[in-house]
Amino acid sequence: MQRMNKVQLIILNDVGELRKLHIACENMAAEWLLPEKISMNINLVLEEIISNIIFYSYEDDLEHEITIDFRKENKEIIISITDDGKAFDMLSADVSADIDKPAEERKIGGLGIHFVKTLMDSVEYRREGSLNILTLHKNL
Amino acid sequence: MQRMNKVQLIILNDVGELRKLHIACENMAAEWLLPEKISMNINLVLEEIISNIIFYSYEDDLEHEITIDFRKENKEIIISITDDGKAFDMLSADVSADIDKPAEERKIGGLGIHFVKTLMDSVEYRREGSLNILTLHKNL
Amino acid sequence: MNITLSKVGETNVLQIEGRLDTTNYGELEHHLSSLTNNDEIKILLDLDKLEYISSSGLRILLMFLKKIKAADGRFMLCGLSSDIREIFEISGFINIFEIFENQDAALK
Amino acid sequence: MNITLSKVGETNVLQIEGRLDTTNYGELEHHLSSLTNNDEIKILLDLDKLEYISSSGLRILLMFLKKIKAADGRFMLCGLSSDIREIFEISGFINIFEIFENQDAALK
Ligand SMILES: Nc1ncnc2c1ncn2[C@@H]1O[C@H](COP(=O)(O)OP(=O)(O)O)[C@@H](O)[C@H]1O
Ligand SMILES: Nc1ncnc2c1ncn2[C@@H]1O[C@H](COP(=O)(O)OP(=O)(O)O)[C@@H](O)[C@H]1O
Repeated sequence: MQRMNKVQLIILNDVGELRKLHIACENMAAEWLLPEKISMNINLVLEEIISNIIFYSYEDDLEHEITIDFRKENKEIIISITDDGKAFDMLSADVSADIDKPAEERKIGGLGIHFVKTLMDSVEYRREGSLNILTLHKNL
Repeated sequence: MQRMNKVQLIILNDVGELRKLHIACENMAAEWLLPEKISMNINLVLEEIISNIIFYSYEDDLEHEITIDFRKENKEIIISITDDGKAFDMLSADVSADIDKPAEERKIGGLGIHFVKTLMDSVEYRREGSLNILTLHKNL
Repeated sequence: MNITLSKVGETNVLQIEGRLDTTNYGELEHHLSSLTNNDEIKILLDLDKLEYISSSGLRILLMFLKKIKAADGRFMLCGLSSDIREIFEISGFINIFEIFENQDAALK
Repeated sequence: MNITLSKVGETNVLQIEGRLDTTNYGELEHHLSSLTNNDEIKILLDLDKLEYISSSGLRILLMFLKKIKAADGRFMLCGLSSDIREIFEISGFINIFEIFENQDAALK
């Protein structure tokens, strides 16, 4: 049997759409026989990236499409996320997660990008015209 | 032309379903030529009631239906909300909204039920078997 | 809902457009959180384009009013339409927030 | 997600089942708000049946940890699976919460 090694998912800029992500990650894990932990980490990282795009990147109140392309290679999963929101490069953004501070001093927030950087094996960003393209690699 | 004077809407126990409520209230306002403020108040009160049912009333993780029946009489709108969650009578519940306290002392929450009682002209509750039935009247 | 951020002098202005309800109040919570990690922060919420607010939206406002006051900051509101103002009256919020007619009045 | 409330002695126990994410963290926020309006509150969150948590869930935990600590209460967690524990480690939450093996260990 020939397995699909590419899958595309389109998400609209609405928090409720994140449910699709969960289902897509479960289907991908079943199709590509991924360990549960890898699919959970991919789900988590994508939830952080997509919810940030929905929350922070649009300057109008219109419907926008966020495209997620999943690809399975020999020893890695490659995922790219494309959106038409304002330019944002998490790799050079000045954000931190205060992970070593006591509760009283810890700020709320900043964990999303920290999870992306920690749980993926590599992350690349590029801006192409009016699009943000973020590419994630996760080793198998 | 004969106008419909009854409408039923079914909502599942998921926050995303509240969007249907907004659309249903807009359609109802157009169909029954309601003043904008009345339809906004009905939308608000229903959002409070339904979100409470979704948040607080189910003791399992299964799908449940919440039924909303809208009826237009000569001089009022009558709305009944039926759910199969645990018994809850907002009219006798011991909840308050602290609306006269300064910010530092005000507790978070308690406004939902306060809105229902303030914005509707009358509210009735009954338990029938395993169902909660809440009936709202709003004068036109 | 759409939130637009800008900075006028020392004040962070958030313009909120559309509906603020149980389906989307997390978006406002995220924006306010990322602004209120510092003391003495000044925030102005312009509600001129707000069409609808429910108790889920109001609870975020109260939560951050408490937080900002405790950190010696200011949390101001402006641009309330008469329908929105009525909701603020019923909830008693009219008495606990600094409320201005419009951005100019708040910022001067 | 499903949240089950119970009271053991003076401690409010919340059992969380399923996924805690950006689509539903408001539900936990509502429950915790209605419990934490009083000082010296004791809360135990049993995460034994939690399958997934994202930063939206974690932000609610941190928000309430700060609030409860400031009001001289206790906010305890128990029942973390190894996958959930790893998320708590990466986020540094493992060091700021009181974490127990299970309800018995937390409540004794
Ligand atoms: N797609 C994006 N567009 C614009 N700004 C973003 C985007 N993603 C993240 N940010 C900014 O980066 C900050 C940190 O993001 P994150 O680590 O997910 O934490 P949080 O959302 O809890 O603040 C956000 O507060 C926001 O200011
Ligand atoms: N359908 C319901 N079933 C069980 N408990 C409910 C229900 N609706 C409301 N409650 C209880 O009443 C309280 C007050 O509700 P509300 O006025 O909407 O404020 P909030 O949800 O912000 O606490 C809730 O905290 C909850 O404990």
